[in-house]
Amino acid sequence: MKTIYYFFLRIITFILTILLSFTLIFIILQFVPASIVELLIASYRSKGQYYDPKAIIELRERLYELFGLGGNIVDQYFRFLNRFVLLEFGSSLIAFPTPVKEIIALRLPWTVGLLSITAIISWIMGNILGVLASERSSAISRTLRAIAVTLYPIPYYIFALVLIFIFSYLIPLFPLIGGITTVSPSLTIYDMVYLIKSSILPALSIIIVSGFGWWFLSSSSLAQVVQNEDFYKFAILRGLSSNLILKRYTLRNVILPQITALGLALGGIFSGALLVEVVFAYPGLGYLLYRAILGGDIPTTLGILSLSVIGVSAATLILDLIYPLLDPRVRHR
Amino acid sequence: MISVVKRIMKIIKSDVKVYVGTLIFILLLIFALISFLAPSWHKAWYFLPRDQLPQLSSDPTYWLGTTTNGRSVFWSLARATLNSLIIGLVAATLAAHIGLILGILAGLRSGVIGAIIMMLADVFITIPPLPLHVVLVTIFKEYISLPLLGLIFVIPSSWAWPARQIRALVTSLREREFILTSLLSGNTTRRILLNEIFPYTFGWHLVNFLNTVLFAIGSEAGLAILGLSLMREDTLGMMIYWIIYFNPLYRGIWWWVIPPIVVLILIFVSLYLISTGLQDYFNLRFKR
Amino acid sequence: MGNLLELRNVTKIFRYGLFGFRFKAVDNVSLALENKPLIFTIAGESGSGKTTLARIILGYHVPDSGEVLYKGKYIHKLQRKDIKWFRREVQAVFQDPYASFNPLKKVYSYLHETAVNIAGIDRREADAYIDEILKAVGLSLERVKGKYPNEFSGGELQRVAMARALLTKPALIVADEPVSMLDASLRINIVNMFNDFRERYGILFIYITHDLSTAYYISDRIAIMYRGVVVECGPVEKVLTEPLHPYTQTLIESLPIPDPKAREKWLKAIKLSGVIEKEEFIARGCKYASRCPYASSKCFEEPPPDVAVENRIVKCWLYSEQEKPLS
Amino acid sequence: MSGGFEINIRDLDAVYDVDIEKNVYVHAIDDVNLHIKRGEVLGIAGESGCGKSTLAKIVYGFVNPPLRVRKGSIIINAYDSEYDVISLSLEERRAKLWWRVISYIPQNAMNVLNPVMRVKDHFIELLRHRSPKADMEEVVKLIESTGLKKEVLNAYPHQLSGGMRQRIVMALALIFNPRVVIADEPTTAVDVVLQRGILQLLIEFQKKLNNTLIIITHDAGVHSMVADRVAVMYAGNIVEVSEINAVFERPLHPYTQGLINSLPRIGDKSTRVGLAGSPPDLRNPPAGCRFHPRCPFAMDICKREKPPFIEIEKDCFVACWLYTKG
Repeated sequence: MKTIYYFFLRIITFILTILLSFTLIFIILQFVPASIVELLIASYRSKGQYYDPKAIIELRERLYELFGLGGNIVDQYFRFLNRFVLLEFGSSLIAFPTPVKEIIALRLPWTVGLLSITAIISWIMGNILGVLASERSSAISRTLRAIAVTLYPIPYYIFALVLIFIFSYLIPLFPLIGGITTVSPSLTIYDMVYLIKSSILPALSIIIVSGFGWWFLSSSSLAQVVQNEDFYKFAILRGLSSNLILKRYTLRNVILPQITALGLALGGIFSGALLVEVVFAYPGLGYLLYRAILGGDIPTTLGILSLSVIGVSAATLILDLIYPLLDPRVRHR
Repeated sequence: MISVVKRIMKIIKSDVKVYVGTLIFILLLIFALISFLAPSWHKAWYFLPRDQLPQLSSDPTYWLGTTTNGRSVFWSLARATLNSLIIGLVAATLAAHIGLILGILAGLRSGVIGAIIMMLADVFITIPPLPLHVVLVTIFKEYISLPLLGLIFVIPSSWAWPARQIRALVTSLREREFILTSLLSGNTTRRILLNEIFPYTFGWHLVNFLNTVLFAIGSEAGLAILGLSLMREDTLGMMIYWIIYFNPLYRGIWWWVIPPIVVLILIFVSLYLISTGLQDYFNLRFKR
Repeated sequence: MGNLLELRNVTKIFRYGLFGFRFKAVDNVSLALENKPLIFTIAGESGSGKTTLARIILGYHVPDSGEVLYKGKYIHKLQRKDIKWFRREVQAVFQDPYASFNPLKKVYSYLHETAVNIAGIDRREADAYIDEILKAVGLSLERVKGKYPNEFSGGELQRVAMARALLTKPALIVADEPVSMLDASLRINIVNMFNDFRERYGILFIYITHDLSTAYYISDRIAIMYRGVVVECGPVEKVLTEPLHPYTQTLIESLPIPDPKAREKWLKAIKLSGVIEKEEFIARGCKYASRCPYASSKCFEEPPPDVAVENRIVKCWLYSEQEKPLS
Repeated sequence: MSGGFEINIRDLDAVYDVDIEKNVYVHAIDDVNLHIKRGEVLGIAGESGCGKSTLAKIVYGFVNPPLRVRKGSIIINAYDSEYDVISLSLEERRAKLWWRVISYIPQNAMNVLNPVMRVKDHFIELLRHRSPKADMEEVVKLIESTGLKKEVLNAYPHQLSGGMRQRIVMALALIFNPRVVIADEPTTAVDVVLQRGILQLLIEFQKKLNNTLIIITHDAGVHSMVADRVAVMYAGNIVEVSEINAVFERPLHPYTQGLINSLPRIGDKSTRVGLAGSPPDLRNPPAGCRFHPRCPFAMDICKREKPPFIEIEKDCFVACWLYTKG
């Protein structure tokens, strides 16, 4: 019975996170003075970009409604929530009249592809290396630890610049800021090769930094926590083989805090990945966000932001639901 | 006062990480302060000849060469480092102190208030920081100034980490018997907070402070990449923005790209070294 | 001469987790201690509620129901001016000396604070007065001043804790497992000190322990606690040599006494109960019913009354008027 | 299982290194000689910091930094073969000795089971060599012999009470019917009634398997209830080894006398006196007999020279200058 109670609590937190973040945005938007809408629209015109007049009219309408400048507060809040949760932001400005939902859907697989692969690989690699490295000679693990301590704090998008400098400029292996301009990738061989070639660097910059990050966390949690535990010492006393101890005692007890750590880090990983896309002009949500902000397309910006809040909270929920499967203490109260 | 300085020096020397980190950070600080000596024209565009290679001369203006928009890399980088540090300090001071107060409050009042604070903190931590920063900055673009940017980074979650950290520490301290002894020795709750609990939380407060400075500088760079930072000011983030915007590497101008990246990485490495070093130091002392 | 300390149906409820499992750590305890210097032991295993009871007597925990009176005053409803009086009259010593002192603070600061804040000694005479009390526990001011807790051995630090409690010349000292962390050979020196101070300063000690041998050695009266309930209370000579309550009997029989001749009786096999502690706490009837060899159906339904047998009180259906005493 | 079994500890000396360059160490075991016989229950008594747990770890062969054995040998001969624990490599100890010849019940046995593994997996991973069905039968028999129900095997450690976990660890230690079992403070954190149950179980298994049981505890009462012989340790030395009744009726060494006299007994309110002072700092232990600063009979020679470890009667030893003159 207890585990259902655990799931129930987790789902409540999930809903609460989304509600709270949107309510926060709603409250912030209430402080927006009416004049700002005119200011924003005027600034786009001055940029000299041509916008379809109908787009401007719809944008003004949308902004008035978004900033809660019409109607009473309560039903406005619920319409606001409805719009944010279902990504109903009407048509985008930069690609008028295609609706916001569509252009996001177009770019979503890119980001999800890049993010899921890199986050999972680096987490698994980091943990396994972390456990293995410190088991072996301490010399290797000490040098690795030194590298990890320096790399760990650096955000992906800063490290991305280093990679560009090294692999695009010094040793020109990859296209400099070329990226994939074609919006919809036709699946020809050439495109595929080009696609893979230009997504290597973005993926690399995430994997290296977060890979070392997870390595650093798992080896320190292994050293400080697991190896001081009584059950670990008793396993050695019983003369169990070292790789049996590694598999059933060390790894399974190091993984638990690492899952919670991953859950807490998801927000940061997601934001970092968006920015890496901008640096490499990788055609995911990040680059779309960059162009939306550049073009003053507030509906698309808000669309991407609400999607990222929902996405990250959903990922955190999934991790929370996986956790009891690995930790019997939570499964059987 | 001297005893406090002596104690700090003792902590710095005790751990190689803290020692190296402090050294690098002091160098960066000096570099940032030099920006006050910058000539009045350092902000103007196209004042200097464009894309000059770095050359050593008496006047530091050319030490790091000039940019495509005719500005001295040296002076703009110095000013950018200063501004980024200011943003970091504004955000960190606020977040760490809010976190400290809420953490102690939640730690001592374990009832409903404590539960609400902690639930709020847990929820805020899962919200990705970038989206909320982007919303705030896009809307208030006209009013953005250095301190306000720092303020923005306090929301949503940078107060939450310190609050969780301090609360865990205070709840564990509360059970310790020396709190009872202090009570029986006639100390008021306020004095217990000051003499018994605060010496422990001070260490973690410092660590939280450093981590938040890192978080704020990183966030500013992130926003700048999206073109949402202070366009007219120099910050490390803005330098990255212009590098992406002008793409100097295309034309082989490397000396405009490398310095900001090096300074950013040095800031992150040095502050993080100090923070981990302090964490090890306090873990050791606290356990003893 | 009214009672020095009186507990009336004191109950304290603890809760695991936010909506989790609730149980009575202290369940309807009533005690009365006359105002004369003696050593009163509260004995029980871990989880019996003896430490919670101690913290309630010190005013640190507030009971969920029932009252605690010290010299006729309700200690949990004291006005401001009485709080300082209560703090001067009632002091305490704790189990782990190293946990009783903040490792980051000099030990002397606690002595000074107690002397000045509570005992009301003038700052200038504080050192002399502290030195006098420290000598009573076998230490001295220059041995203690300016030192941190880790610069003392366990025995010495416990003596400093004792001195701190004596500074206010209290009438009641609650000693919560004061010697269980010390080695047996050093333990008895501190225990002898309790007896000495009881006579010299006329202090009533509440000695909380799980060690029945030292309890027998120094105390006058004893209360045995099990899962938050006082199961037996009376003079220590009677209670520990002719125990009435089945739990006390099992305790005394199981005690490994340092005399090989008792081995043969001690090795008589006993059945280890598979009961999980949690169930016993929330048991409706007698908390010991699930392990008691004499348990009847009544024991499981109704909590037993307090039955007076000779000059003792025992909470057990075996001794209530209708039932014939079995032992 | 042919008869002969014993453990001979010769001139054992071990230290805990504090700072290797400056040669600063805690001299934990100093010149220990002990002969452990077949089928006996040997109690190792002594107060905190006397080195009894360190000795147990070394006899078992679980020596890793900062603990370092400087000299001495520990010869175990069992099943007609002889092993010198100190000279065996870790691999050899693990393969030949651990859990087959000698097993170890650690301190705080309530929390030594793997929290993420079911109880039965702890047993199966040890057996593993025969058919799974046969393994399970043997495990169920062993668990039931400790008075536990076989459903316990499917539970996770956190679902069981402290007493149950303690008995599971005991069953684990006895799975290969070892020749000697070391129990390190088996009942310190346990309440009195459960303590009696656990100790009775240990003795019952010792009788049934006819092996040697070494019990390490500071509680003299426990020794008097279970031990055949007691070795009393003080500051890294064995100061006295004698038969159980002798230790309590006519303790030889002044330290043992002080210890026994300081123990209150129910039914006897006569005044007891503890020992003065406190145990020495083993970083620079006192010269000669390490007990001389606290010994009421300390003579001049005690301050200068270490007393020899002599056999007063059969299997009874004492290290004290009071007994060498006669």
